[in-house]
Amino acid sequence: MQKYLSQQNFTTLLDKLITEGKRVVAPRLNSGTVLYEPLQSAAETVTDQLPRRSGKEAFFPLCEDIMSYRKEGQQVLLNDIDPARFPETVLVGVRPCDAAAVPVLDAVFSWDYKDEFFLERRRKTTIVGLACTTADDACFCTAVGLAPDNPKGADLFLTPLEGGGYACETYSEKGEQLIQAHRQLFDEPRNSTALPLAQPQTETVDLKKVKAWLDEHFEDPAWDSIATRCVGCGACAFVCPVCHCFDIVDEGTEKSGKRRKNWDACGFWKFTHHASGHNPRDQQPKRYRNRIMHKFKYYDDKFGQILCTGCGRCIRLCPVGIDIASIVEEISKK
Amino acid sequence: MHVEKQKHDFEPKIIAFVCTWCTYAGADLAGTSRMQYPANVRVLKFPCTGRIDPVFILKAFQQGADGVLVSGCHPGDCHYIAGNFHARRRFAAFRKLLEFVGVDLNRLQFSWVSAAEGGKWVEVVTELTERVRDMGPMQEFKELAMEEQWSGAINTPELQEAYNQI
Amino acid sequence: MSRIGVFVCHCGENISRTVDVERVAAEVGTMPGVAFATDYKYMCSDPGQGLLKKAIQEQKLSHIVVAACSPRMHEKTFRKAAESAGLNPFLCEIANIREHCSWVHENREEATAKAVEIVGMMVERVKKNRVLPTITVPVTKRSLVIGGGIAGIQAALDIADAGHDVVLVEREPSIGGHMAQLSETFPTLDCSQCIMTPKMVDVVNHPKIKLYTYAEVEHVEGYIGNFQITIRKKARSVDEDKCTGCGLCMEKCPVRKIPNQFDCNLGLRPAIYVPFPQAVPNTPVIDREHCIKFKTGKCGLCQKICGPGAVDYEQEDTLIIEPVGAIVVATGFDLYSITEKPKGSSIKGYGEFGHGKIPDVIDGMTFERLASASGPTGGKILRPSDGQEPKQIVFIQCVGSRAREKGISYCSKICCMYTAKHTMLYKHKVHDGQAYVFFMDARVPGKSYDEFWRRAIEDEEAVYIRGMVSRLYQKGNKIVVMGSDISVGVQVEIEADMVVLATAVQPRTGADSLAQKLGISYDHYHFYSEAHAKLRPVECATAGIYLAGTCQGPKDIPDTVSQASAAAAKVMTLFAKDKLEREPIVAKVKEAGCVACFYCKKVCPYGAVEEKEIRDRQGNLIKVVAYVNPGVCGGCGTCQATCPSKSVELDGYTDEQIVAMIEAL
Amino acid sequence: MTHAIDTSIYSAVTDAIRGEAQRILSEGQVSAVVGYAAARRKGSAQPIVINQADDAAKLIFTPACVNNLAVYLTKAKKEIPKTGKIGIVVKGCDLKALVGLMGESQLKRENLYLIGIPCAGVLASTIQPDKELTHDSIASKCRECDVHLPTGCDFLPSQQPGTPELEKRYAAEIARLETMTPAERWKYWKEQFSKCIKCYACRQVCPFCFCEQCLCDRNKPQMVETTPRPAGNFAWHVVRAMHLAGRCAGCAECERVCPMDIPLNLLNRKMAKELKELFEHEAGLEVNEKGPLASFSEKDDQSFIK
Repeated sequence: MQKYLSQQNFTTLLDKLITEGKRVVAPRLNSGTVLYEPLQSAAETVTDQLPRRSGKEAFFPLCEDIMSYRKEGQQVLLNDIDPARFPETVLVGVRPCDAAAVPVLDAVFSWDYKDEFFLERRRKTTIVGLACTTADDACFCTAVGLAPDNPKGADLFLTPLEGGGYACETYSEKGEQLIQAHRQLFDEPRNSTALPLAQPQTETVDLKKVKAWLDEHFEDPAWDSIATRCVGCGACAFVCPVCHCFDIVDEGTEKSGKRRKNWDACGFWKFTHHASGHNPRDQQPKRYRNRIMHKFKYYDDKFGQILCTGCGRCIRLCPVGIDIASIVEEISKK
Repeated sequence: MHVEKQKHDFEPKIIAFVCTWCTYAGADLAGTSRMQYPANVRVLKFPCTGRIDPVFILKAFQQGADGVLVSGCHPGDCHYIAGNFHARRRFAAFRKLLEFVGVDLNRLQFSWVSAAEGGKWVEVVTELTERVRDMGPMQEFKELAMEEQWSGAINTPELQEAYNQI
Repeated sequence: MSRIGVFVCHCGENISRTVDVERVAAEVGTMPGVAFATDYKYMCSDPGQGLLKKAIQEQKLSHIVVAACSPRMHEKTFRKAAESAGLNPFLCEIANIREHCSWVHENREEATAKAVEIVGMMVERVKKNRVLPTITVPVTKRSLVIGGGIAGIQAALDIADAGHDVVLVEREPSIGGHMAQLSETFPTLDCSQCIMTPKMVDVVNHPKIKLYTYAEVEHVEGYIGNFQITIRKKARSVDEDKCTGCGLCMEKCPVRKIPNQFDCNLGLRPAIYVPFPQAVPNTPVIDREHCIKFKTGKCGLCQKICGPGAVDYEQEDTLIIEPVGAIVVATGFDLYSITEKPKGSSIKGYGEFGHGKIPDVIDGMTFERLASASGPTGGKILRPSDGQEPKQIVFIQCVGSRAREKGISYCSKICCMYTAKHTMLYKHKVHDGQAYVFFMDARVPGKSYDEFWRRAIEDEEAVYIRGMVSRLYQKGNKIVVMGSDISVGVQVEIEADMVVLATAVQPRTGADSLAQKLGISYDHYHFYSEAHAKLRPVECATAGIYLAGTCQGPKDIPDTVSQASAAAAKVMTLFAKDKLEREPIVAKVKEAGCVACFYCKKVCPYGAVEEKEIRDRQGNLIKVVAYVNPGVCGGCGTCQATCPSKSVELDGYTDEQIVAMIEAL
Repeated sequence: MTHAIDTSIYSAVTDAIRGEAQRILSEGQVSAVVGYAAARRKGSAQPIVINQADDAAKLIFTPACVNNLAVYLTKAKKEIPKTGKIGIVVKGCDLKALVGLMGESQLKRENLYLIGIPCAGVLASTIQPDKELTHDSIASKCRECDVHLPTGCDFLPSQQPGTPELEKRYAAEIARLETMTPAERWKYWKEQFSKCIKCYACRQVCPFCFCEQCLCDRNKPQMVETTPRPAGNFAWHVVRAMHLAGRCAGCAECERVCPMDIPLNLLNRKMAKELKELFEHEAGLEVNEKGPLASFSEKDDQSFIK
């Protein structure tokens, strides 16, 4: 289904959704930083910048309770969280690199174990994508097979038009339902031309070649030279739209507490640190190797997809300037 | 001393971190002298104020303390020679940090109470309790403890209610 | 899962009057981990303790909490009871519901609620308690005494008489210290050398005392019961084993005009010398600075004439290592010198008193040498300038002492008495002479002291003028002393033949560097600090090190001897057991997390933290970590609060225990 | 209109450090040199460890050379070769950190070969590295810099950096916060800390966070909630600021790397200011064996103690 949505109606739509009791999550400014966050009003929406964090947290929260306990006398009372009650959410203004990440994540969260926390949020969330009109030299979606107007993962995709407003196209039933429910706000498609799309400057990378090299080079001196500079923080993983490692911790006192699931990062020294004290990935290059392997080999081996959408966040935000685009490009040329 | 017991709407929780040689003994003396003071204070005994980690103060507030007292030997009286001197510096710095992040320092009291100062112990505890009682509950940390990142928050009212029930 | 037993005491009615003890026991009984809770009239009584022991055994309790009076009262009692029932004493905690609860609150409801919380807190704490074995440290029953003055001599003799080996180290060529320099002693006016020299001889003859003179402590390692002392024995150039002390070398030495420090530079000595005739050991030392052989390579006379061939120009400093279990520090004092000030001293001089410029202005010790029968004048009081007997003599007290503006605010304690003594000695020797004393206060408490001082005024006719001297100058062969008598408010001017300054007692130069070697603390004057001013006046805060004499603060001879014997008694107490037992509340390093920043070492008041190397089986260094010596640790826990990674932990007060208590509230 | 800052000396500085690195590596004086190299993105730079004299040509110095390389010499980053003497490129601010680490027994001066940088300033952020250094884009720390020329280095290029007078933003911001009520400050920090995702970039780039196991990673007991919730975030940042009090040398790396733009250095600057006022301590270029919180004076202020 193709429609036109004026800038005015875009705002109205969001406000209506909010009044309906839906949780509307869109890029907004929080103390100087643009983040995907629930809106109080459509006016908060910021559409001209890529949010600092990806959209994955709408499905895979930074931290969530999965259980709580309380001791009473000699008894321990447990209470599970019921995912059936997660809020209906509309995720708006999602960039192609963030939207494309969601189906990639579907694979791992619905594989041998069905993660109801992820899947229920996924079911309850409608994704409204937005094409990019600007890019910087950290952007490399085109290098990994995506594009500034690729609607992958979006239920509804918006493309900004010359003279304002958006061309809308639905890609799922959820998207159509959204339009149906608010059809008075959507007009028939117009002939206006789309705003010029962003043009990431990176060359296309031959991902097959990358994987071929990775298949053969678990041990290679290159890992040291690539990752010696890594200081072991989790910035890259935490801003990444597809990194999905998590940790489960119990927090509380003797009397009561909660079991929580929160993001983990392969950069941390505690990542895969065994209770025995042994860590098979005991050095930063080994952990960084895992990062690359996971993204471009293991996930591909298992699910036929790669764990990178070329958003460039890790490149911009790495404290020590590690550039995954150039690493992958280099590997592809080996 | 038989003062008519007043009923208060709010009774603050006061946690006191004290050294065993001076303040704990001073509090003992208040007891043996049958002095009276508000029952709000819970005393945690340490060998020395030098052992008191600033994190404990933070932890106490996070666990719901409305006021915190840190008390030890007067300068020069430290059983361990210099523990209280180290503590004095540490807390001079830490209170500035807490103040800067928005903790009202009226909730955090430091004092020297010697083993002979039962009266001073009573005075310090009473004063702090009354002051904090007037200030009302320390909401900041309690509210913070309840907050979640938006993505993990369970913000439908019925779910929150179900969750709170246990 | 813990099986905690809680015992709530009524303390007669002391607790139960305001706290509903049955309710406390009942509520605590439902707390997680509590297997048994009861209350009893008097927990500390025999039947009460019996109840506790029985419960531990029958209920197989893993930890216990006694809710009763202050732990300062009965913690030991209950821990002992627990131990006798087979529980490690440190698995027993006391919840103070008397001093901190029933006695200070009247409202029964409130007090009961508080008591439940206090007990609940201790229940959570005790869950995290660990078995702590008593720490034992072996004791080497040998003692080091540093300093061979009267303090060191007394301490050494006492310890040796008790049957323990003593190593006595003296910096000078002879023991004796300042007391050997004195003429007579107050308040009895007996001859100092007459009472001192026999003790010196006792030292050298004592089979249990190993004496090192002309030697210094170079390095100290170890801790209470187990010190390793490195002693530098300076080259004497005379073999002590061969020398018979005949003195021929001293007679023949061509260099004769070296001022003798022992006589305050009044007398002269040769380059090979003993400081004074009664020196112990009676073995000369070559003053290499003045000896012709050392200066030019020629002479060698002493070696040629020495019968036993004891003179050895090739001798070098030797380092000796002595293991000891205790250390007595008795390094004594220096007299405040207004002419030569130690480098870097913040103390200002008394240029206005002309010391060093006017030859007949001398200090008290010089006067002692003048008055001494074995001194440079044979006991005659004579002016250094012209050898005349002074007929008018002025004594000025508090020179250096009690003068904040000059840098010392303490009282040197002994000057009032020795100045009184000086006026008497003077009067005994110069019958027609007149002594004047300028003083601020007469501080003469002590057995027979006030009487002694009065005697100086009343019988020996010393004139005491209350006030300080404002100016002093040479006029012809007289010294004009100007001052004010504040008791009558008039200016006084005396034309004196000699002026004696009662200069302040100061710690030895270099006292700070010795303290650093020993790891003991000192005040800003560099007097060594005792562990407690009232209750531990002879112990240093550093375990196994004791103080005797003026190194700790100004003292007269009786006080010095008392403290020396007290220090010796402390050493003997330590040596009375083969092993030292101590409460296991000590810090331990978790080596895996330690990053060797040594913040713990920087803040440790006891110097208990050492650097430890961890090596693999091949001996390669893996890392350096901190190590807390349990024998030395005082248990304050400052290290743990300071450690950024919490890699050092104080047993008995671990973070887990404390956080458990906070979380229980 | 923003004023450009003169960085014309940087190319000469680059040549000088290349020459020196080449020399000390080829003469075997050092086993490695830690410096900066250009990266793919226009204007970007990243840390590099070189072991070969030939690689010296890779070294650069530009306004994008923001990192404090001292972090590579602390224990937490064990991958950097620890054998032999190491050369390191240091700006004045970085040198202060090295000096602090020497005082904390983490480094020995004799194991380092210091290549100093005459520095006019670096960029506040390298999210977009292709930027000119201007009065606006310069890092806040550089606005207050007092060590444009690091002293005591083994090698220092002779160029003199221009050092325009710039207003001190930290001081102004601290003053602004200080005039607020506690409740307003609480709100400010609560908002800032709520953004925190506990990526620990602030900790990992900090030369002073060299603990092998951070207190905040421990769970027996759990002193600080490890999850990235508002309460745990607040505790983490307070503990971090306290642990750095009296040690932080002001490189502001924590603030620069924060992906959530939390003004972390404000806390550090505030503590530095307080410790200066209280104990007359300031991180400088003198090795200090005992920091202000590892020592005391009997005369310390105790007006806050009853």
